[in-house]
Amino acid sequence: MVALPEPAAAGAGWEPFLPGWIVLLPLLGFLVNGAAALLAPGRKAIPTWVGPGVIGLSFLIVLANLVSILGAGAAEPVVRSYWTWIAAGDFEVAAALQIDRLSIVMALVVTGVSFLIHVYSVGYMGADPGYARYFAYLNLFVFFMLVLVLAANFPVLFVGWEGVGLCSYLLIGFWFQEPAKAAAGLKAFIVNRIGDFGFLVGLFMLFAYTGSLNFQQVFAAAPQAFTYGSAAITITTLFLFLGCVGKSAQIPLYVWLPDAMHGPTPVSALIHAATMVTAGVYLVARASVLFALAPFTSGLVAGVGALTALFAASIALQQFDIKRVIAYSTISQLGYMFAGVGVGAYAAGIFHLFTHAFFKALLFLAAGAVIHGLHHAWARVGKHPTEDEVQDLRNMGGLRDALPWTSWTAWAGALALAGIFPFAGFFSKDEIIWSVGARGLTILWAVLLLTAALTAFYVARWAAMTFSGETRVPGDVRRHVHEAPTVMMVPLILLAAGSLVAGWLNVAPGLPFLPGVSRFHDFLAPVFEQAEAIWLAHAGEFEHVAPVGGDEGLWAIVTLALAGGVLYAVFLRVSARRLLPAARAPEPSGFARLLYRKWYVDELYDRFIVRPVLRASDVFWRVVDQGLIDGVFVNGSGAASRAAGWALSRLQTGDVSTYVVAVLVGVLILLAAALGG
Amino acid sequence: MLTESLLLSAFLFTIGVAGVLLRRNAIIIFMCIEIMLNAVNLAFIALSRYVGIEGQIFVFFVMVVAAAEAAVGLAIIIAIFRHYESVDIQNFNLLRW
Amino acid sequence: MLTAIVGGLAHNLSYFYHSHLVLTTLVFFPLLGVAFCLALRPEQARWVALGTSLAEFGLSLPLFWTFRVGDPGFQNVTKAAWIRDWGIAYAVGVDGISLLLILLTTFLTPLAILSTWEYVTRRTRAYYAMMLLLLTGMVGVFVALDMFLFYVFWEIMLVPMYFIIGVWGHERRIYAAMKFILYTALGSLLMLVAIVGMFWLTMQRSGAPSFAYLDWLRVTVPSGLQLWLFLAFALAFAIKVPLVPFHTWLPDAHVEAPTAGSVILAGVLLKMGVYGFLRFAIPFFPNVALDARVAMAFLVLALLGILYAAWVAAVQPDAKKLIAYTSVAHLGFIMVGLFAMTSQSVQGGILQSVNHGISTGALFILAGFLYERRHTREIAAFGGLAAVVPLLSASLVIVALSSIGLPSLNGFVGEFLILLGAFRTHPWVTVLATLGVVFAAYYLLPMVRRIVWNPLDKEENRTLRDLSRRELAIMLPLVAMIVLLGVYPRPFLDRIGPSADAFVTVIRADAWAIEKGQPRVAVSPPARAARPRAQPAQPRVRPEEPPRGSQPGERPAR
Amino acid sequence: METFLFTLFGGLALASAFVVVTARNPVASALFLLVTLAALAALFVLLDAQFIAVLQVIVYIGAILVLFLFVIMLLNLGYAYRPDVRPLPWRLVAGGVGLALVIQLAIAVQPARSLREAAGTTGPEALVALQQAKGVVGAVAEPLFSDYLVPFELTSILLLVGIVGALLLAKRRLD
Repeated sequence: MVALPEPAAAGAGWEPFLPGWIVLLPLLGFLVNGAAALLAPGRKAIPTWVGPGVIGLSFLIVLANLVSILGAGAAEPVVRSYWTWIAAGDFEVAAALQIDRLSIVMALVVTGVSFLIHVYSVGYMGADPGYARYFAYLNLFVFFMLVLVLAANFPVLFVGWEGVGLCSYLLIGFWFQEPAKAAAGLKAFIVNRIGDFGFLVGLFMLFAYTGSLNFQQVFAAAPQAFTYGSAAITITTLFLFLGCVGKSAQIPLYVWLPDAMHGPTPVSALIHAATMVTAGVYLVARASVLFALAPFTSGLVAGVGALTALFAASIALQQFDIKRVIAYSTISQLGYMFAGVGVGAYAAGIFHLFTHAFFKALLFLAAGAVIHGLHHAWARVGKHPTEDEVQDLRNMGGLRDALPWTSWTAWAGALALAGIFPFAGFFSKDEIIWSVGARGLTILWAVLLLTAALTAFYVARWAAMTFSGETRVPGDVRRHVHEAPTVMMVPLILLAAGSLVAGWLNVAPGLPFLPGVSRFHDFLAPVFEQAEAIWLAHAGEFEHVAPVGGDEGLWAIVTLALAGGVLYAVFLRVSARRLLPAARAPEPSGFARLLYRKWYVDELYDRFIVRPVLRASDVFWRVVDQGLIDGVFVNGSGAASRAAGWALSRLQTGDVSTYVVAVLVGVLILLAAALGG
Repeated sequence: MLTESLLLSAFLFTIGVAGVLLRRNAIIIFMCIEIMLNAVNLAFIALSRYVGIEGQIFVFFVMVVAAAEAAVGLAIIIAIFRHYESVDIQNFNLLRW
Repeated sequence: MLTAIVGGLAHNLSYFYHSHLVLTTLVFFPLLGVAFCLALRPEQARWVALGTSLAEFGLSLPLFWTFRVGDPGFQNVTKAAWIRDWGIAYAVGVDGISLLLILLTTFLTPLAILSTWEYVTRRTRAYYAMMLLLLTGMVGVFVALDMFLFYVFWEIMLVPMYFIIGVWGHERRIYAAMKFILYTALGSLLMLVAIVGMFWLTMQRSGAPSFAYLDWLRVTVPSGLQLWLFLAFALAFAIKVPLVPFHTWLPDAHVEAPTAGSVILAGVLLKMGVYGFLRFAIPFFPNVALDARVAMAFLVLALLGILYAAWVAAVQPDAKKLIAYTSVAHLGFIMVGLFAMTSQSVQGGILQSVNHGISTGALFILAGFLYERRHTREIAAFGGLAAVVPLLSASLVIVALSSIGLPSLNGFVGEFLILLGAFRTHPWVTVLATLGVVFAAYYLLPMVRRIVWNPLDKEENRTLRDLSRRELAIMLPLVAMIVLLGVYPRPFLDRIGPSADAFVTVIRADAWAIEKGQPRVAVSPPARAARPRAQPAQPRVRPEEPPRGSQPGERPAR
Repeated sequence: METFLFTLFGGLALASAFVVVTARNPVASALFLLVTLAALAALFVLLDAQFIAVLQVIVYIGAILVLFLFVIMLLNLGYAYRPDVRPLPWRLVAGGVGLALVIQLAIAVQPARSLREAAGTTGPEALVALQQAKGVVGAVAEPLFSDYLVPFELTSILLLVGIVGALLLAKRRLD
């Protein structure tokens, strides 16, 4: 990969370290594993070492770049373009990567978390026949995610954008033998495609107005090309946001994420928690200048975010599948991030994304370890229950003593998610709640507070039903439940440590008794400088008082108390109650059933969108194509000419006299003409 | 004399035509055709007195053609009769598409 | 001694590739193959056909490098009198627009012949002769610069395709072949009328009879007649493209044709329609083509093609018919690019024609492989092939992804350029067209899911054999081109660029000139003297504001 | 005297022609055809076409009519014949067409008088003088063998073709 001599980008002459290789390594991993999958599916050595190894190397390069950025203090982005991809008329776009603080942070999250998950997968997928193919897809996913995060222009970002959609399609439907799983993969891809439609139209508008699609040119030209709050920028950003909604599973395009749980658990951890779903937030952060120029859209982003947070949290309350609870929790937390970036607190949104990656991946992997243990136990006993039965919370309970390490790490993730003090969630989530409140949006602020309580509720219920209380696992099976192998435990522990430490990167100044630390915000400050200036000019400062009075510190304590109280109460109540295993447990009734049935959204979509579209297609085909065009015009004209031919042939009766009469009539006419004329 | 003979020829011709149309017997149709031919001959002869001898020469040729036509026609009728055992022209309906 | 020979050879070769000889040999070389096919024994016929088509491809490939990239006009041009007193000449030439289509034709034909290697058993000699005759016809159409010669090759091309569908097709082949020939013949007869009409116009205008394409470009057609002549040409090409109401021959023709027939039909014959619009219909009558109502009418038809054909494709039980409807949708995209009339959208359209030829050709070849293994085209008959035939499944997934326009594969580049360019002049049409991107996933991926994934529950599917060496030899070049065109389309775009830009600017200049009654500024042969600098700075045309216009868009000359 | 003979033979020809058409028995029609032809021969004599009249009797009546009778006898038509006149609709058609034809021809004939003026100079006398000079047969024969020699020869070929055709068609298939 030869790097073209790059026009001297501004900045302290800081040179990124092998940027091309960050992206190239996972691609090589994909090719090697892909070849191994096709040629020698049996051998596990290559994927085991190549898979995680390639990602580890990439992580080290990103780390090196991070260190060199911190060292050189470079603020300006550096663009490396490798070859001109499309050049037509006055439109020109190169296959180019951009290294700046935001992309390095995102790359760090992507490569870091995925490295741990690759290691974890070695254990989790060890017995699976499609082992090599799994790692090939996972490496391809990391390649596309890095392309998305490191892109220097919108089309290359779109390559990553659709690429990750493709990989999630392949990975959700990884066990393609079961039709449900293949269908879930397809659903994910089509819903993502609806989002991509919005993204594309947004791109076209951007090009029509700014004449280029490179980040540097677009963001430089944006303030001149668009007037603040004008219809053009609002519509452009609305379409871009439609793309984000599709990719980051916000209302109304969130339906694919819960079904994505059909994929293997590490996939859910990587794609549907830490990396892919955050792409939407990354896009809004990257195009912060555009969203800053469109107040209406930013408001909508915050609104949709808050609404999704509440909506998803409500559903999570009544879910019994161990992975689906966390899936809805992810949607909810993404809602938080969108709320943050929607009100202009871009750094806070990214910080929550950063911490969320750790504890959400942790929760998924812990769930994976539990499922892994249970599978082996059931298998040892000789029974093979369906996947839903194994993953049903009502069939678990009291696994604390059987799986000590898993339960401790799971609880660490749960506390972080709930936003309890020492853990990361407390710092990042509260910051978002506070910045929404400081922006004066009282309703959204209240909704987010309520959701914080609901989050504490469902995560406590989740952890309690799994680990504490009286066990509902049949006696003989319980004996065989063992801890996951070390190759799976190490990532768990590291992530647990991460979710403990990550929060301290950025302690909000307003918090009492704590030293104000803003290393994360300062790191990202230059990236959002331009956007925040626009926010400053038009929307004014963040106030220092919550909509209903009280400063940041006060409300931090209130939230902490609220979350901690709810958590502890639910924990006690769930561990004490005698719950029935899934087979005999009654379906929840009343409002709880509405939540259990996920507000019947899937059924509504199916009835009002999927089925009519299919029926319309059928009508189009049968009635219009076959019937109208083919039947009436094409065959119809053929039949008409044949009928005309038949009618004319009736004239020839075969009786000579009729012909004589015809001749005479002719003679008469001629005579009349001759005499008349 | 000219107009009367031409009128007579016209009447004769019409009777011949009516005969061809009305009868189904092939031989009778043939005879009617002969009548029509003679009507035409009469017209020729009537006019030849004024226009010149060519009229009569033409009649001579008409007669030759009539003879040949009668011979071949009757031969055809015999051949068909052998096939259909009748001369009713409604049986000969092959002449159609 | 050796260097002298090599030097001499190199010199001759470079002369050969810069003169018109290469085009003439390209057109008439297959006829040599036809003769040999018919002469030799049936078993040898297929080898002769393969050899000739490969030689043809080898012959045409250097044309790509010897092509003068920056020059929008015609190259390798010649003009030899043929029927002198009617002004009919044997005139050939190639430019940015036709170069890639010729290479696509010579690239696909050997693959098509290879794809029905064991399939054709009866009358093999005639079959391969037909394939080569088809090759001659197609290349002829792309190089012809004389309207009469164009029409001759246009008709030559139809006959072999009719026999290929009619004789070696499947069950309803007679119906399909008849429908195909009637549809296209109707169109081309109408075009003949238009050609004759144009011929008399040139006669009146310049006195001397002439069928030369470049002379016809300079004829200013009386305004009353312009619309009708344009519609006559447009109908013939709309049937070929096919635009929606005229498309029902395509699914039948594809389903019944043997694999090779489908590949060539989808890969090249559909591009004849697009090429026709680009080369004849629009340049001859620029005012009509730029007229807001006419352009919008064709855009609506193309849009209908994208959305309607996508919906119909989704419910097809028969794989080949489904792929046929996808081609109607893809061609809808290309037509949107054409009638949006901006340099990006036209370049995108031409590039997408090549992409479509490769990806849909590959899809048909794969459908052919499935048919050869299970002798059925019903999608329902397959399922879970990924476990049994990994190579076939992998290539089906890759080709399907390129067909629905996954970025980094070839479908995306063309589609992106078309929509990008079209947005500047017709924002609302483009938004609806971009919906086609969603429907692309809606009709193709379910087919892939039902064939490749899903449980392996049918017994016959367990014993399928994977891609043989021959089949691999077909798929590898196709997949390679799919990835190459997706990742590095630069060389192709550079060759299309100048001609497409010239096409757009000249159309606008001509339309303006005709309106003002001045002589037209047609693109004259290479030695072009008075011609405005290749491309007046294309003003960045801001599209009208979709709902509430705030920036006045610069309206192209009406 | 002449007009009387003309009306006599004219009426006779018309009546017998009518009977030919309406007679049920083909033999009767044949015989009445004979009467028609004879009456016409007489009219030819009245119109100074003596040679043609004789020819009419010999060729027409002698040959063609005999041939008819011979064919009727050969096909045994005179016996057990069924009425073969067409039903009413056909009669109306025939009547309609016949009437129209008569009217048309009658109109067509009117200007004959002007024709006669146009040809006034020659009049019937020219014909009689010609016959005086060359004799009744010569008047016809002389132009026949001079101006119209080619058609004359052609008729011989026509007759030959007629004979061969008749023979071939009527011959009983022996194969």
